[in-house]
Amino acid sequence: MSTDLDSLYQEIILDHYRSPHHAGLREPFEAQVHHVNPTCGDEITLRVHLSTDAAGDDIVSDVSYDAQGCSISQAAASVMTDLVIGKPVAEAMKAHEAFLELMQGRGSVEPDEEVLEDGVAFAGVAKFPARIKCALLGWMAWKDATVQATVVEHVETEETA
Amino acid sequence: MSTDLDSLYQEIILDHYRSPHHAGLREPFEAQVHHVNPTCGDEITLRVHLSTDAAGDDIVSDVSYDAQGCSISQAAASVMTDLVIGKPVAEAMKAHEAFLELMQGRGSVEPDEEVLEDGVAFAGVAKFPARIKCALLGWMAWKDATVQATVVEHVETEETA
Amino acid sequence: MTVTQLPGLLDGLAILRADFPILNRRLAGDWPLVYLDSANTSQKPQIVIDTMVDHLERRNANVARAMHQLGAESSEAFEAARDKVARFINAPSRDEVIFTKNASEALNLVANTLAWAEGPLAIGPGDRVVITEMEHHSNIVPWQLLTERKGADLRWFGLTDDGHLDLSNIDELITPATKVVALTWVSNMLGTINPVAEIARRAHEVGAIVVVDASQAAPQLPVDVVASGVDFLAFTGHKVTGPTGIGVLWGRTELLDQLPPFLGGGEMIETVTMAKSTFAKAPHKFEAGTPPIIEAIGLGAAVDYLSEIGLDRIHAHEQAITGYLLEGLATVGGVTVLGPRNPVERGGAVAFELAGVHPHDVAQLLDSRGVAVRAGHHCAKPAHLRYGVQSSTRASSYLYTTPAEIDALIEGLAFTKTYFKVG
Amino acid sequence: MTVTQLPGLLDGLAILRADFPILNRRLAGDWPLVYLDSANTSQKPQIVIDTMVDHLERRNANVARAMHQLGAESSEAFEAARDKVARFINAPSRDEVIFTKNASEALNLVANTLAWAEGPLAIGPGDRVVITEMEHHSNIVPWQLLTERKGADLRWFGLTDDGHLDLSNIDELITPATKVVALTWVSNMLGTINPVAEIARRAHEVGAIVVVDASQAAPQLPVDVVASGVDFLAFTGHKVTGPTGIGVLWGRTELLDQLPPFLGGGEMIETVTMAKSTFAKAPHKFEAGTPPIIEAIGLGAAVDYLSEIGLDRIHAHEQAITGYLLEGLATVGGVTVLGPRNPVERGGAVAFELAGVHPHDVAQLLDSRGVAVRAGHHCAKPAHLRYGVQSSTRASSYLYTTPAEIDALIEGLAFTKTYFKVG
Ligand SMILES: Cc1ncc(COP(=O)(O)O)c(C=O)c1O
Ligand SMILES: Cc1ncc(COP(=O)(O)O)c(C=O)c1O
Repeated sequence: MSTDLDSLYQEIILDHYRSPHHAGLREPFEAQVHHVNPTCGDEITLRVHLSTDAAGDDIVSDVSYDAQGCSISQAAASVMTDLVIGKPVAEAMKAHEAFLELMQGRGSVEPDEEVLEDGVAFAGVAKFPARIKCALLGWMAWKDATVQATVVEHVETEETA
Repeated sequence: MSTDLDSLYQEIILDHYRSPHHAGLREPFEAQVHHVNPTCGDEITLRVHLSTDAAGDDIVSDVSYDAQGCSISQAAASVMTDLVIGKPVAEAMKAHEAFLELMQGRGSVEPDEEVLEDGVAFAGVAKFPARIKCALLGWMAWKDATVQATVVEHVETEETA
Repeated sequence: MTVTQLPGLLDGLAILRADFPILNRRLAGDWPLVYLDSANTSQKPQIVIDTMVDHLERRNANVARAMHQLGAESSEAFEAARDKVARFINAPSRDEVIFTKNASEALNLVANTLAWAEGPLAIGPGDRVVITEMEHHSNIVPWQLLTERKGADLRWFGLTDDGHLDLSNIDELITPATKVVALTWVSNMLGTINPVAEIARRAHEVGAIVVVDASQAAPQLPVDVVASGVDFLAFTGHKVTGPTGIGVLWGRTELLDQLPPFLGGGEMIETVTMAKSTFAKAPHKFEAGTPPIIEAIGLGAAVDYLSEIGLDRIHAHEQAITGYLLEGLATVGGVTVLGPRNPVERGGAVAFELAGVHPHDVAQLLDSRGVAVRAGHHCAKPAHLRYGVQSSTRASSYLYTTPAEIDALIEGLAFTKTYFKVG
Repeated sequence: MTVTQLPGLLDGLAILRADFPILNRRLAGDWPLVYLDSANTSQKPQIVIDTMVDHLERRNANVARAMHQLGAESSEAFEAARDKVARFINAPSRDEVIFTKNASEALNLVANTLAWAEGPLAIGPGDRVVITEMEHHSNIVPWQLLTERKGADLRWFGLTDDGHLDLSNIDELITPATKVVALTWVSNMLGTINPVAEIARRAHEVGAIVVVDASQAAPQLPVDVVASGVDFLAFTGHKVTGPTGIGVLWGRTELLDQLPPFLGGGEMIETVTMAKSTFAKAPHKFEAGTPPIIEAIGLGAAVDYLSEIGLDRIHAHEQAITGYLLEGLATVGGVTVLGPRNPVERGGAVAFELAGVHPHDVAQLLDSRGVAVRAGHHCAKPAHLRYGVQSSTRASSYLYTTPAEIDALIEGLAFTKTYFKVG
């Protein structure tokens, strides 16, 4: 049994769980969302701060959050921030898609370490259907907030244009 | 099979069905009710006329009705009028109870011909659960109308007293 | 006189019948069961029964909320059933498939949430709901309750003498005041197949919502919610070879999102505090409490069973049997069929009168020979009234019905006439 | 360390366990199933499964409306189930027993019909509905929707630190403005058994209606609707060893007669015309459409099964197991039990926290050893909030639970602590 358990609770996951990266709520931010896993009650409040680089592309400048939840949901949020902060939104969205694909692959998807880095540790989660929602909670919140922030930004751009 | 069928469709029943007694709606009456078998749509409109005999007891002077329905429900209404018209209400109610008991006895109740007369022909119906409601439609309407008529009468008696 | 081949009849009918254990049942007097009451409820193939038993004996657990292995297996089977149903009706999204307890609840769900809706979907005085005179009570009473409670008007399409919707006054019925048009795809009494897509098109021109009762269509026609162009579609598990206790409401996401919740409770919430709750998205928003888990799983097996045979082939079979039945009835003197005479215009439920014998008595005589039909108003009192009859006898076939069973019915009717000395 | 005898334990537990086929299930890693999630849904004895299968394979037909032999057999079995349920809760009349799809629908039925009620039962501004902070969402959300929609006030009993209802302000809560008091008999999270009869007495003094959620009581206590003095009582089939898709609402005839119908459709009518319908009497008035026939029949077999064992004995068994469980949890460092510590004050569901490990992770570790428990808010978010916890782990026993299974849980918790390096 422990093999299966160990494939779920990879050391990397437990490390992120014990000392989550980028935790806490910070300023500035363009969008804040609150997501809940209705089944178990896990919650996350998450803020996104975007900026524009020289080429005019949106960059994820900061993602800050306050999360209550299990090891998987907390670690996934932590890994997610590592993956998206500092990246162009378009590239971060690709990581999001790759992670989603990994989770929905029922254990048959081979994760790409280039794209997912520490996120590859979650490959084992895909074999535990009940935990997939845990791993996705932070990612879904991030995507929602980023979409909102992008809209805000573009409205502002239009207004000032 | 025909034996079972014949126990349901006794000749007496078919006779009453073909030429129902006391059919039609007549005056005078103290109460009129409309009863429906919601399952199949059989309907009866029934009137009761009561009078008081020398001893001060309520007598069923007339029961008139307009019924749409199957052989069993039509014949049962016809037999019922034969049984109750001219009788003291109390005695007619006894016949009602005896008929009810026969119907609910699942074929195990031996009917009393003294009380039920042609009604004994319905003994076979008790073995066909789906038809019991048919046989009871007219009887239930009569009871309802009689209770209403009795109340009306007593209110009137009180008012004139 | 027995015919064993008719064009359109399902191949291997005898083998297919072996899927249905009840068809071996012998009744009083050792008559074999001739089940011609499938429009009332269908019989169940072994695969549906076995799927439910296997779940109960090996995997039973609550869904969604249970995270253990049994819970995961149960949730997976339950949600797979939703996928199967979505495929069965070609739903654009599985999240548009809501499990209810039967078709009646599905139709009430729409009417009740409209009663509490605010904004563009709200219904009030001056607004109109249009139904038809051939509806099942389950597609009449919810709209009567809605319009009465909200002070709106209820109108309806009448029927032609030959059992079709009378569409001659469609422009008077479907006007900008019309908020909802609710109609049956196939009548359970007349058998009529209605031009649902055409009516939906007209209703959409005035911005009305189209609610279709597919209780009789789903068992016997290919149902495609996209092609039909409707907004809501309801059907019931027990008529598509599935169990009782389960029905389906399909609705377009945009509309489901605008409707308030139906019943409140577990599973339909996002978060709850004592003062205030927020709600999950469809389908969960409309599925309060523990869902009919075993029943959904049984329904999934049922729609897969039907799809494997093919709804086109089932439809052809029903039309072949119905044609044969109509021909047979024509040979019995004194029979008047209600609804279209042409099998192509109708489904496999044929209601008729037999002169001089009340439908109860017809059904009783047939039953004494093992032939099960329905007698009464079939929950369609207004349609009976329209044709001046109080009740009728209805024979309804399904994919397991054989021409020999129709012969048994026709012989039974001859026997009935002799017994009651008519004709 | 395994105990096989505890005072109160059911005699012949090993034989009784053989009634439940799923208890032979082996899970991943060949661990035997240790099912401690019975408050979520109970497992089913063979007799319940077989009764449903027998009906499906031999007697399946629609009820009430079908007059043929199968229809008569089906109607008889269905209505016999109503009799069984009436006996199970000591209902004065079988016509007071309404079949719903689950407990949630039963509770919503009361709230929704009150929303449309006229006359003395009508609820409006200034009126008050009182619930409690330990309710399941299914007994919170319907009352939130009702009071919001009708402009009435929602109030609630708070909870004491030791998991009981705080009745200290009962006179402020139950006043002449109080129209409904709705509460659970046994909490599904805290396990607390509430003084239902006493609260009903107080509520009746001000003329309020008392609605009791017996979802957790019916499986494990003798439930007597007369002795408890309540007006409405709801429970759900799948928690009393019956199938999903069926629930029960019992209500006093005088009140059922005053309420308007719930859903509209087949079976609940007296007569229907296009313009207007009239309705049948209870229970049919509240049972629109084809009822959950197979499910009611399964439920009938289930309540007979429980009654044969005896609810007193089941209650004693639950208390013995719960006592043993509480003792076991006390030996695991870092465990905090939510709700009463005394097994006599509670039912067989024990929610707890394990310091340093999230309930999901506890449940996952237990699951890896075949021990099935529930983790989350158990549809009781407000009660969790009251005790400052976001979620908890819940172990819930039933009549088939053995002391050895409790041992497996306790060992699993020790393993969990080791795995997560806590304590
Ligand atoms: C106390 C309580 N009330 C209500 C319910 C709801 O039951 P159901 O989900 O079957 O409607 C439950 C179980 O989930 C419960 O434990
Ligand atoms: C056309 C039609 N609509 C609705 C229904 C209602 O289905 P249910 O009784 O399963 O809710 C039926 C069957 O009874 C039907 O034939």
